[in-house]
Amino acid sequence: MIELTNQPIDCSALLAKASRPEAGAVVLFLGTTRELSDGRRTLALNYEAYDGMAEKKLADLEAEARCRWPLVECILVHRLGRVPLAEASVAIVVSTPHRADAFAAGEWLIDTLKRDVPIWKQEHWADGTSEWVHPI
Amino acid sequence: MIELTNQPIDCSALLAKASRPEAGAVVLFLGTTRELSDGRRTLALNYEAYDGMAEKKLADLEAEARCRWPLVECILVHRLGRVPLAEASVAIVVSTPHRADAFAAGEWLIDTLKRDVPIWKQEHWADGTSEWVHPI
Amino acid sequence: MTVRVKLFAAARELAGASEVAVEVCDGATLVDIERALLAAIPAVERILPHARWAVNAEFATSDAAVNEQSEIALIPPVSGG
Amino acid sequence: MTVRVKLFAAARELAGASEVAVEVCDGATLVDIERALLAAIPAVERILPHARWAVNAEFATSDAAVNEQSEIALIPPVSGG
Repeated sequence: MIELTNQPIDCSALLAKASRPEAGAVVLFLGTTRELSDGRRTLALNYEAYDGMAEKKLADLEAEARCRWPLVECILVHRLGRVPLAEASVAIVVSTPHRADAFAAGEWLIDTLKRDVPIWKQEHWADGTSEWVHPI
Repeated sequence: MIELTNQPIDCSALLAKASRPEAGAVVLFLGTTRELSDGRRTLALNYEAYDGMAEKKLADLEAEARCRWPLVECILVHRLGRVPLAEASVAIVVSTPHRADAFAAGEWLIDTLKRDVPIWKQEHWADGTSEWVHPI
Repeated sequence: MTVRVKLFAAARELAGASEVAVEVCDGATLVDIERALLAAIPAVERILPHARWAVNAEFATSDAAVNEQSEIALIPPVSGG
Repeated sequence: MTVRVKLFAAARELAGASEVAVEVCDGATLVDIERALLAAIPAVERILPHARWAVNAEFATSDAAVNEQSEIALIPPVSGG
């Protein structure tokens, strides 16, 4: 399941969906807004997506992860718009029969999402400036 | 934070505790009761601990993980008593500034917990029999 | 022919628009689109060296041909997650 | 001296008790405890080859000495998580 949303991410609902009798392990990853980056203080982040392509790439990621690992459930949710400090901008939940696969799939999914899904973050700094983040 | 409990594990509360402004990544692992093991059907699991030593070993695990990785929060909760199908018997939550540490610490913690913490599981099989699990 | 290029994040802000139309010859590739975009909006120059292109919601290489129906997007380095 | 040995899981069920008292000489080590336990409760034989011992809530090797105040536990292979 993949989703782009402007609402806070409801982790309980995602975990309930992933906790199935045929799974023995659930791994959830949350990317949260960190207050300090290289010593600068952030007030909030703002996320923008190329919606149609981001949804397609997320669906591709789910499909590829399901080929690589025996996933019972695979959930990718990215929040868009303003995300306050300490709230989650992204949630990845995978459940598998055995735990090593859940850790491997979860880490591969977030690494690949960060490389290939057209979503951008804008830092709103405490000094009143803001900046799109385009890592090179 | 470490805890042994006879109650269902409240993941939302654990995630809220771990989502702190100085963390950028949260990884939660849940070990859940799987219905089928080697083709046999389980109705529920029952967990027993050597309480005093289990609490000490869990605290040791937290301390060692905090030495190895820069953990903002580190939470180890194990449920005892009867655990129904698809519910969590163990929850591990770690938050870190950067995600690779959260995955590495989470996986090390569950691997080491399963090796060194004196807790035992009893399978209640669908055929009416039950069995303590002592993997060798 | 006229093609539309979607812009995002810093590229969108530099251009002051989330989509721009550029004129290119029939049979144009992304190389031609990039040249036309740069001529129309010189400020995107600082984004281009590290950006990727997408055609119809898939990453595409610079020799990819496009037509008037193509959905073309400039993808600056992404930072989701 | 008399020492008490905590038993868990299958070992507890085989013994029908969560704690047993065994008599050993002063200065006894876990090797002596194990021998006394086996004599008192022969059924634990099938657990012993893979079990570990703990003294005062720490894993201990078989040459560890114990006394009447020691908290001694037989730790069958664990299966938490």
